[in-house]
Amino acid sequence: MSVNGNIVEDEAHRLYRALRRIRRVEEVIAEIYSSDKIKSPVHLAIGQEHVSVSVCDCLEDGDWVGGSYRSHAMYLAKGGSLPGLMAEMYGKDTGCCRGKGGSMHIIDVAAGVMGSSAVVGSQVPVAAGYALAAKRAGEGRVVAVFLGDGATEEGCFYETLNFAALHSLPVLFVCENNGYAIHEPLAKRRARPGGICAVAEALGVPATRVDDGDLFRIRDAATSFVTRMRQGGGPALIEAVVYRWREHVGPNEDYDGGYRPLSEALPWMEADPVARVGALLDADVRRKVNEEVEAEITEAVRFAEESPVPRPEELYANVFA
Amino acid sequence: MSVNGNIVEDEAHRLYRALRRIRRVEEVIAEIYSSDKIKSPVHLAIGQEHVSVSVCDCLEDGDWVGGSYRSHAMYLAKGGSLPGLMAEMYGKDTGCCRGKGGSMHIIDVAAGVMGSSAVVGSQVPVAAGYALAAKRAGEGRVVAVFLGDGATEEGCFYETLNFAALHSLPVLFVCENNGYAIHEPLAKRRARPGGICAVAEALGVPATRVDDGDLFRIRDAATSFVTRMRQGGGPALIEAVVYRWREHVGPNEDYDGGYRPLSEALPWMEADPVARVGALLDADVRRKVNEEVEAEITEAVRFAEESPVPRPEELYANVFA
Amino acid sequence: MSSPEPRVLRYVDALREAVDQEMERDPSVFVFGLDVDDHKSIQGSTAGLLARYGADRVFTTPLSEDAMTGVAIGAAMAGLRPVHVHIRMDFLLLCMNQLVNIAAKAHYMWGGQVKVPLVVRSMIGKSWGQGAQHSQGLHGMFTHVPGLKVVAPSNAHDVKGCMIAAIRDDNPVVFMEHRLLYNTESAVPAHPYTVGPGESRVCTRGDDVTIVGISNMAQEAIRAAELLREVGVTAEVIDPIWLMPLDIDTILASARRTGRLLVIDNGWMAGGLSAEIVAAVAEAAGPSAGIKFARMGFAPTPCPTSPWLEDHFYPNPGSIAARAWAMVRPERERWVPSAESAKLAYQVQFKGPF
Amino acid sequence: MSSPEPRVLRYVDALREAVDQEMERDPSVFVFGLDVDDHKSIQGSTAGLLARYGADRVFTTPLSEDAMTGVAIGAAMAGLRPVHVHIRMDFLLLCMNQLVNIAAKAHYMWGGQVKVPLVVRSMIGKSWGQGAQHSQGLHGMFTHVPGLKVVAPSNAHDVKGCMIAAIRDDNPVVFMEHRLLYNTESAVPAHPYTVGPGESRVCTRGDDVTIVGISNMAQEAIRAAELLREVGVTAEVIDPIWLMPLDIDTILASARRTGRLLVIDNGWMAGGLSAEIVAAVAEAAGPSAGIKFARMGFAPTPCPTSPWLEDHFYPNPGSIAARAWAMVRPERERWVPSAESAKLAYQVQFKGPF
Ligand SMILES: Cc1ncc(C[n+]2csc(CCOP(=O)(O)OP(=O)(O)O)c2C)c(N)n1
Ligand SMILES: Cc1ncc(C[n+]2csc(CCOP(=O)(O)OP(=O)(O)O)c2C)c(N)n1
Ligand SMILES: [Mg+2]
Ligand SMILES: [Mg+2]
Repeated sequence: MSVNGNIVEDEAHRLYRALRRIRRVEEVIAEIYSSDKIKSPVHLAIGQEHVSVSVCDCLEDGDWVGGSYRSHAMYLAKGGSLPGLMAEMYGKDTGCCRGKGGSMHIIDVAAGVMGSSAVVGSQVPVAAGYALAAKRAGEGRVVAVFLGDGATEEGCFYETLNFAALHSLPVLFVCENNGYAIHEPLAKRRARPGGICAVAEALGVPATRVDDGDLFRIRDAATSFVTRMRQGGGPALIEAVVYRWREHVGPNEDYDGGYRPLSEALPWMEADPVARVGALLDADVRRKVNEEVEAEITEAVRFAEESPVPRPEELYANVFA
Repeated sequence: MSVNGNIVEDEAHRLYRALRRIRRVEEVIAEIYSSDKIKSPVHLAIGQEHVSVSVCDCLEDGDWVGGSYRSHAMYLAKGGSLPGLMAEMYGKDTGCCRGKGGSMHIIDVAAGVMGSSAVVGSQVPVAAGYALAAKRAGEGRVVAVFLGDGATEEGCFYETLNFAALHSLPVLFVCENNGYAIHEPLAKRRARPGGICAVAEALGVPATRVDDGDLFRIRDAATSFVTRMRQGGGPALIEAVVYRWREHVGPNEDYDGGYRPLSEALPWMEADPVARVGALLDADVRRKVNEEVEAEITEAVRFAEESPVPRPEELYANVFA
Repeated sequence: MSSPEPRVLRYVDALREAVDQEMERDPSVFVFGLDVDDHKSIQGSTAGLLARYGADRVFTTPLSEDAMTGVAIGAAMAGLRPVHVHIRMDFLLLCMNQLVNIAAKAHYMWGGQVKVPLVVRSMIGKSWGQGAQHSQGLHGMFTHVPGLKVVAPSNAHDVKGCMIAAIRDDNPVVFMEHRLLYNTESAVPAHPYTVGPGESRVCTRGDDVTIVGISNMAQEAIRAAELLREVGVTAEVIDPIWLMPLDIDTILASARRTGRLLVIDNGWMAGGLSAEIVAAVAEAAGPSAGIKFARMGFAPTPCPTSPWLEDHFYPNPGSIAARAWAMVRPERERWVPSAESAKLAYQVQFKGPF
Repeated sequence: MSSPEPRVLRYVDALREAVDQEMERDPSVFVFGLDVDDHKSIQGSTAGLLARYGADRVFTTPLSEDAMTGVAIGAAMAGLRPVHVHIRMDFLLLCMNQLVNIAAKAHYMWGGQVKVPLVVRSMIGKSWGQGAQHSQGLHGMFTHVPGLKVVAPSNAHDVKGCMIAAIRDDNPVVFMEHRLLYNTESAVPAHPYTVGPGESRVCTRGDDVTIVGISNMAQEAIRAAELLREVGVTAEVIDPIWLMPLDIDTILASARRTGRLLVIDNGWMAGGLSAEIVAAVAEAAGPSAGIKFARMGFAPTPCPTSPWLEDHFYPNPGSIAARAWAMVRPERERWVPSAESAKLAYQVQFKGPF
């Protein structure tokens, strides 16, 4: 095992595969999109994948994750079924929600993905509920919930942090701060744009801000918080500053929209974590990963395309358990 | 004008009258209560009157105040009509809400009392809305909103503070921290019981805590915040630590309830602001104020008792404007 | 075997017993909400639970209804069975997003992978100046939303059986109590039993008019039926108990038979449950059934605090009886029972402040 | 004087024009809400307002629907006239407390001392996988609450007149738009005019059945009436426009005349507005009118995302026509228009993602 910096190579291998896989899945979704086969509002995480990958890298099978409408990365990083995701995008019966959720509501209970929700912030307290159950069970499980900077403005965010701290719940709040809610910059929405961690601390939740998009710094923060949490240490928050490369919803770029310049994006693209972690691998190894990822995605798309559509009577199934 | 400490005597006179008046109004309400003439859930502010009095002492006629179900003190301190309040308690047609609001919903628009609301925290954003209008009008008006410690746990509290700071709104948040929400102590509800000011600051709202019940310290803090605010300085928060002497709702004491000992209350009672400010006055002056206050209250009670009840068709009036 | 006197319990004690028995049976059941663990224990309805089951399973919360509902939902999805308590139904307006956008939809939108076995207890307030924000019966908002169950037991027997059924149900159940019912008594078996979703009760038999009474209006309707009997009109009073799912068939059959349906809601009428019941019966019965319909409920106003106004805000046994009389004997003179005879025992008892 | 061709505008432009004209007329009007000032300007409905009126009167907000509603209410009570915009009606569930506990009750519970001239704009989403949380028509919850007005204009003409009326109204008005109507066109006078509270519209005259279509279901009902005409059935289509106050008299008179009332809601049926309309007519008309009733609306499920399921979730011109046919010709064979003929032009146009 060779060492690059502090990072052992099989770790880099694992992380690169995860990053590359998510990146390519979303790029393929974007390509398919123009065909109108995917009739679902897609919120791509391209450029932000490393947050899910780094946090999920220190989670175990029994742990839980939840998030927003922008959750493909989280879902895949935690081990959610790729064919299930792809078929869900296609509205097929084999989708992870059997065609009832679409891109914004994805779940894989077997993999510990507790579901994603399209109302901003709404999964944050739900995650604390899972953490309450985890704490009661006493088996050291933890929960990570992913949220945007915009979600930190919803009342339930604050309410949840206070409750989680009060009960020392094992929940990691992962704020992916990409500086925008749709097209509105943070400075138009928060009096102290840099104050998210300060709010968390004031509510009793230790918080760390990682402002340079460094996957390993995010992972280090997550690891130490999660370790503490498994021993009853209570909640924590990571604010990861990131950048959304594509438009808020949909497959395209939108630097012509006027609300943000391409120049703002370029430094983030140059520091692309997928490429950076890929560079830690030998070219051959990287190529092999890339090929395996493509094959897996091709297979998932084929699965989605060939899967049956839901029967009409499915409309009425699962209203009640 | 003689000076006692820093306090000029006619100030003490004014403050004592306000304090004594509120104290006695509530004591009289408590006495009447056993007669069942007041069929309204009363949340008495006895022991906490000085917060309203000190804050309202630095407000002007054109300024606004709003608050919770526990608002008799705020209403009277800002100049709300005493006969209107008393008749409202009696459910009479001459009440400040014409018998439609009761003790928990009191208003006097002419006096700048924008109304009190029985859903905890619900008046906090409404006050910010008044402040938005005040800012737009540009006449230097300010708004003060009174809330309990419990109200700081509602999502809309945080949301409002952020918005008020973002727009530099002239609104003073006055948190009367009496340590309890109904019978639940702060430590069972807030992970950092001492963190209310820190939360405000993290949201961009300067905050001051006054922990000893000193009326003059509260007034000083309010004065400097309000002065700044009139010049466009934006919102601020005062956390005034106080103690509720009576039960949460109703006319009695409840030290036998088991949730708090009388010993906890005694230091507060000994430091009673009404008595303390009263002691700044000559005994004769004080006696005269007391007599005037009693006469005014007697008259208000008479007014309420003799006022007509609302006619049945009033039920249907004022649903729409 | 001898058949002993049936045991009589108050509504509040039957409610408490149901939760107690379920907590005993199933360690995944827990109770939380503002003040559930204080000395007043939600008017006594959670009394003793803290001592028996400890602070892990009986605890208060911050004043954060929205997030606390999310917490309850998450805990339920993760396998626990929360009973989340609110002292007034009005406060549910703070958690509509979690209840409607998450709890009601979780099982469906996540393709059946999760379920939400959650009970949301809340109480309707009435009289002694409860006023506009402490008196609302908002069940009509919840029965409107697919994925929620709603129940409004009107007596001690049903409140126990409904609570046990609600806790055992794998879906979110909005459990609507009424403050004025807390002291009412009925025979309540000591063993656990259920009054399950869709169950309703025919409270009195009658041929002239069908009266449906929702929540405590079932009690008022029963009293109205007594008054009507004195003037020769027999009313069939139906307590739907469960509002969602609703046993419309029993109501339909009765209305077909009597030809008159009077629905008394414990909430506003416009687009509420009373509208649903009338519409469903009108649609199903068709014009050939010749059914005459009427509804009563809260006045179409916010609830005022002055007793002189509040008196006119609610239906009461007198106004219900008068309305039923007018439906049955339209040709006869208007009849209104005396105010004294129209009072309900439990209404007389109640004294404030809360 | 010459009579020029009437000016045709899209729904979205008529809506924008209404707000623009009112902002011009009255400096106390302002528009705020998430994204009202960005380059997409709420699908174009707030386009240009920022440039014309500045950031004091056109501004975005934090993601804080609850508090922002409170801010709107306070500003309204203090004398301004806010138009608060939400891109989906589903998000109103976050501000139910402010809307129902404060806005609806302020004028009443504070004895008439304040009023709340507030407009709450929100859009219903449909198709392209909007799903359970981006598609709800929640007007039934608002019409239930005394003190709120509710309006759901279904065409470009009405959206302008209703918006002007709503802004000028001294009460809180929940203004319900529909995403799929945004590109539909109709004749819209250039001058300011109002379509005021309680106004409704008889869209087509007919003798066989009265069809009430709410929100965009008015459009679908008109198309259904065209299909029905081809098979010899004439339908009277009524668009209530204002849901609260509701012009029940027009519906009642029509239903009395046709003897059949079919209500098509753009929301769930259980205890919703369709229930209210049927119940109100059944109650007022009495059995002697012999009216046959039916309702259609969202399927009693959360809204699924898959197009193959979503297709069955909504009423459409074909299913409406088929249902009306069955009411009018119960003795004849079931008739269903072809899927192709039942499409609405505006439905074909729409392409996602939002
Ligand atoms: C409660 C709520 N309000 C508004 C919206 C509309 N909306 C969808 S995404 C979004 C932006 C959220 O921003 P952020 O939390 O930063 O997440 P990001 O999209 O940047 O990942 C908004 C406002 C919503 N879905 N839910
Ligand atoms: C939203 C809401 N939740 C719960 C209640 C019930 N309740 C009434 S007063 C109160 C305590 C509020 O405490 P605090 O804000 O500290 O004010 P205090 O009564 O101590 O003055 C509670 C929980 C309510 N009225 N509104
Ligand atoms: Mg963001
Ligand atoms: Mg308190």
